[in-house]
Amino acid sequence: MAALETTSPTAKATSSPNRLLRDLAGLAVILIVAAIGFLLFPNNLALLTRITAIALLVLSLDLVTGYCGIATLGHAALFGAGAYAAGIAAAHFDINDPIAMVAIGALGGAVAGLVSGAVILRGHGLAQLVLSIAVVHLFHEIANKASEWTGGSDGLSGISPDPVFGVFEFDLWGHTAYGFGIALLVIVFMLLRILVRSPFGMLCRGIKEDPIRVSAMGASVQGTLLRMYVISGAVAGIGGALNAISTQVVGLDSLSFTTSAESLVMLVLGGTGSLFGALIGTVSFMVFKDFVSAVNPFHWLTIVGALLIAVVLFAPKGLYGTAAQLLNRSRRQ
Amino acid sequence: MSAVFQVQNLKKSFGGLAVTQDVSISMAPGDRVALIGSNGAGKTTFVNLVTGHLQPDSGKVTLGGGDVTSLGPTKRVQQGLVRSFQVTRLFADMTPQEHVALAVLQRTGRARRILGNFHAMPDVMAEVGELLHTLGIDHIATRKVSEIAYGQQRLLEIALALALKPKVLLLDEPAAGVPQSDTPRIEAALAGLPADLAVLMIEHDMDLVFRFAKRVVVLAAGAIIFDGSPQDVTKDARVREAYLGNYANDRSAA
Amino acid sequence: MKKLLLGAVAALALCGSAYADTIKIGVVGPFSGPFAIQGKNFKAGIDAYMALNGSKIGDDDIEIVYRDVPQADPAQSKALAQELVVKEGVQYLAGFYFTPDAMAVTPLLKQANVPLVVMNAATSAIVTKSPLIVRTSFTTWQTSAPMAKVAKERGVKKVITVVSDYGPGVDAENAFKTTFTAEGGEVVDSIRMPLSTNDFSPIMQRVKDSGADALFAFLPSGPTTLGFVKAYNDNGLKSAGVQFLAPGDLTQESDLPALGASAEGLLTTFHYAVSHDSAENKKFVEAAQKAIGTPAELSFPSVGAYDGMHVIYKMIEATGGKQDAQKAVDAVKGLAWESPRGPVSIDPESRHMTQNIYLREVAKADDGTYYNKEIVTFEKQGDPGLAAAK
Amino acid sequence: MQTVFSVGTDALAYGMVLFVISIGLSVTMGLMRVVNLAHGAFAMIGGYIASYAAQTLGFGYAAAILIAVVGTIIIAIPVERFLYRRIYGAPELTQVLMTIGITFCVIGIANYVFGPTLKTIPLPDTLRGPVDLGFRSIAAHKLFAIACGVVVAGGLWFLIEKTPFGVKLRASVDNAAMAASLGVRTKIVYAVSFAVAVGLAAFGGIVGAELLPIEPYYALRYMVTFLVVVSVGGAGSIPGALLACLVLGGIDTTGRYLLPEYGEFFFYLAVIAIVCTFPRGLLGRKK
Repeated sequence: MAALETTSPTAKATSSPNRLLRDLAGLAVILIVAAIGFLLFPNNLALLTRITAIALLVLSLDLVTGYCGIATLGHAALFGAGAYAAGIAAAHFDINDPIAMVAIGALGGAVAGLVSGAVILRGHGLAQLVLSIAVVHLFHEIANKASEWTGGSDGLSGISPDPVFGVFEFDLWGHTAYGFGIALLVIVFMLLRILVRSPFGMLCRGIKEDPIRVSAMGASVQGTLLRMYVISGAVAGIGGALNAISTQVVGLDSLSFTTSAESLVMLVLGGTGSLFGALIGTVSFMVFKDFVSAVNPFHWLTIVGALLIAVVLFAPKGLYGTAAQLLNRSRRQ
Repeated sequence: MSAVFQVQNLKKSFGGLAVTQDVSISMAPGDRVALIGSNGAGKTTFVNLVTGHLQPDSGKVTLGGGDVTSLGPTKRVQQGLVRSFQVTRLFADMTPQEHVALAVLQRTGRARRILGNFHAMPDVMAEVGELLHTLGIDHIATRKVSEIAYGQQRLLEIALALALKPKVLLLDEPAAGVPQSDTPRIEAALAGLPADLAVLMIEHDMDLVFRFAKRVVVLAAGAIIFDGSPQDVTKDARVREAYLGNYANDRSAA
Repeated sequence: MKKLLLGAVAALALCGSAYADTIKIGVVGPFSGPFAIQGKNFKAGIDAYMALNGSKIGDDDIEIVYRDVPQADPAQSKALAQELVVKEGVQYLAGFYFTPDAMAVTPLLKQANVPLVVMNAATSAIVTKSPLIVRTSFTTWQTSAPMAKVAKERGVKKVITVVSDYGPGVDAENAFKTTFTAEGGEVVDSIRMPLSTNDFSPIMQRVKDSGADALFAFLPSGPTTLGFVKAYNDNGLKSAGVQFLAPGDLTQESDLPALGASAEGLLTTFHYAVSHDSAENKKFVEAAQKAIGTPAELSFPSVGAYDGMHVIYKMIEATGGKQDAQKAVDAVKGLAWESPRGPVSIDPESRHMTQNIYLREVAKADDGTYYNKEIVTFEKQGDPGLAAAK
Repeated sequence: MQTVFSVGTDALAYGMVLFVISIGLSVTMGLMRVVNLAHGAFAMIGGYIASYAAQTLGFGYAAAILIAVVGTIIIAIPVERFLYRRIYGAPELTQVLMTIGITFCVIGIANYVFGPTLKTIPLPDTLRGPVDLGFRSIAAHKLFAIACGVVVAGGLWFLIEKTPFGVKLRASVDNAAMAASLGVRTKIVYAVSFAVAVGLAAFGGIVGAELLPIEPYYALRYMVTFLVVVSVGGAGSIPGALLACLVLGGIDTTGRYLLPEYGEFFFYLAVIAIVCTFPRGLLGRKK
């Protein structure tokens, strides 16, 4: 039984104009969904912005888990590092320009990616999982200890980002934050589409399927993976920075095992190895969780658990993967 | 002609058990050598020592005149020592075109680019097309590997190795597991390998060995017991005893 | 896009006026997850207050909207508070069990014109983050500092402090240390242990080796307190006569059935015990136990919520149901009333509760259950933590 | 010197408690190759049943343990039959997703049925209170936990190495297809091993309840600890798990004694160091 295989969006190598078309279609879908979100929940943009930030984390996780086959339960380390980097820059160094904060967040995430990648890549399978858990706990503990800088368990507050381009102020309704978040997501998404189709992306997919074959081609497996980890860190860091900017606070939870595990759940739910899968997983999980916990905050955990089991049993390739498979099948018939 | 690839006095033992004993082989460009030996003769260990997956206890491996003994597997590949696998190791979700392109990109130092796409690199596309055509698998260039026949996968293995433009090619049972009907195509592919390439083939199938190799090396109990022409190998008493004798015994036992 | 924005804002304004006769209060707390019991207590306190005082003020209906933040998660807390204000149109924000969650919301208040009534979060600095915050719970400084006086009075000379290594733990350590040293006592050692500590034996060994007469401890309410108290007994500290001193978080009523005999005799200082003997409290406990369902689960967050509702009701009366955060907060500055925990007032300066702090001892009741028995009262305690921070 | 002994005893006791709870997980992960994040959930179910049997129904300690172990296994049978069988041999991520889902469900149900408060399992008088060891006193239940650890380790070793069932199990692990062709009914072997693992989890949950109290979030709270023990020891290796528990117990206890502020650092740095040096665990089998 081969469950949760990668769904390969580029399996049918299509010619360039066709791919461009697909990219544009993907872009349009994101923008349409974002607009629908805006219209349906004009008063709940804070949640939508949060979903956007988490989507960046899950995309970043997809890069290492979906495209390179690394199992990690510690990816929030990169997200939190980005959030703290951006938050500390604003709270302690008075760097309040949101775009500069995003850049710093990306850098912070990339550095965290380098460090945690260097550790996590030393193991495989269970050892890898445990290393990733150890790493996220270490990051968490460091942030807790360095309370001078991070505010410790009270959280890092005092972040007040300037208006975007000096014009759009971050308002109570969250319009600016949402727009800013969607813009970041779209840019990152397009860059990642390019990345996963680049020679480097192909190399990573190769490593996921057979690292020995890749090293027999003369490519360095560890070096490639570490590089991907750094890129993934930058993406997660952007998500963290977005979170810091939109909520103006950073808490230890952003570096927690729970956040890591949840992001993995979202990714597998959507379908690993495809950027759309990551987005669909995030949106459906977050919306579902928000809905269920609003209806019945006391028992939502049971329902979420049942959902996860149902996904493994009935949609083993994740929501996107299974849908794509069904679509393919019906097309062939 | 000067040697492009040399193994000198290679030794390796595992906990007192000598698996490779003082093995030396020298190959020149264009050589077609077959390495044979019964199960447990130490072929796998020898291959691993050559590719760099194992470090020898003593001895030397040189490639194109340079000492590569202390280099790891990927470095050796980069210097022109390429292998194929006995059981195909391909990326199930990728197409033959992507496989070969990846190898070409790797060879030309472009595999780590995070921008661009090989479809937009005319030189890569041209080389990939040519290689796939040479091996006769260009008609399935854009199918997923998991959907193509095993014989075609074996051909792709060879294409992958060639895309790396090796100086020395190590073929590990290139025809293993291929249905009878497909073997002629594999043999044709082998016959068409570049003339200046040194090929070391590890093979069980004696028919194939005789057709392909100009020189045969026989390994038994970790040591070389014969190194000479295919015509002579069957006449050699030690080989008959150590290898063919064994074979005969196996047959009669079965 | 701009048109769309304006449309949304206009729709929002309309919503606001249409619901004028229902006043909504948004309550954020941990209603699921490991701290769900504390959220349940919030709800019980609020339900009790509304059962006793009605759900109408004048013509206005009062409606509570709950939002769940299972564990300290400031980003989620802020997102939900924003949603409460913008979507639900709440006029008051309340609840907040964890400090970071409350801190995260403070930048919103002014723009949203909404007061925040903190029903639990116990770090002193929260009230300084915005003039629109009122707190009806306690601070860790407030409940810990009197313990230093108790220690001094009981002839304890050397104390070792053991706290969980996070904000409130560090607060408790500082509060006790500052006060005890000022009283002339000596803190021989201060240990901060990770929140995730399961086995406290090595810590108890340290306590033993330090030669202290007493141990001052702070851990968050919940599972770890059980292991900690047991380790204190099992490692022979109790029998060696080392006093156990702590703020009341360690012996909250909902943990007592599990702590049982091992907690008997522990001394804690706190602002509220379910056993508090007053008519006001009897009325409260009866209503709150009914609201929570399982009487044994009733604990201190309920009283913070109950008094929080009292403050909000006064605010609504003062503003006549009109949304005016500053006026509402000004109206309750100096407000004094008889709470289930005893006489309390809102300090006009800090907008934090001035209240009695009680020294309690865990004792066995006639029916075999354990309870916090109040034995000494420290009257009208303010928050020393704010002064210390300056 | 006395302190060294004293801390050493604590380390031993803590390590053995960890061992009793984690060894079941080592069996599922090593022998059945399932990343079972729901292990803690089964330990917790055992704890709840024992607490219910002892507190509400008034059974004795020993009887409560028995009821809890049997009860947990009975609950686990349909779970194995309908859920776990679907993920044997599946990729790790699938197993993680499924077992996290099971954990969430168990937590939610426990919360609903038993409420969010702590549950205790009353100890018999003999296990209550401190025992004097000469140089220090130690809780009697800790000595009991150490004894349980020794018995479980010995029993399991005997079961796997010396009984016909053990032979079948090892054969199924090494090569399921081969074992099946030799007439081993691998499904039954797996089901029985799963039951043993679950029973051990329940037993560990009860014996360890004094240190890791039973409450709904038990299943998540200690999940990481159990995983760490198994991977440091080497999945499937009983002596490995024992060694890992003693080493980790030692590091944790000493760290908390010497520098409690940095206890967490020591622990996870040690884990990283060990796992990097021994990627298959201290005594893990090579493939």
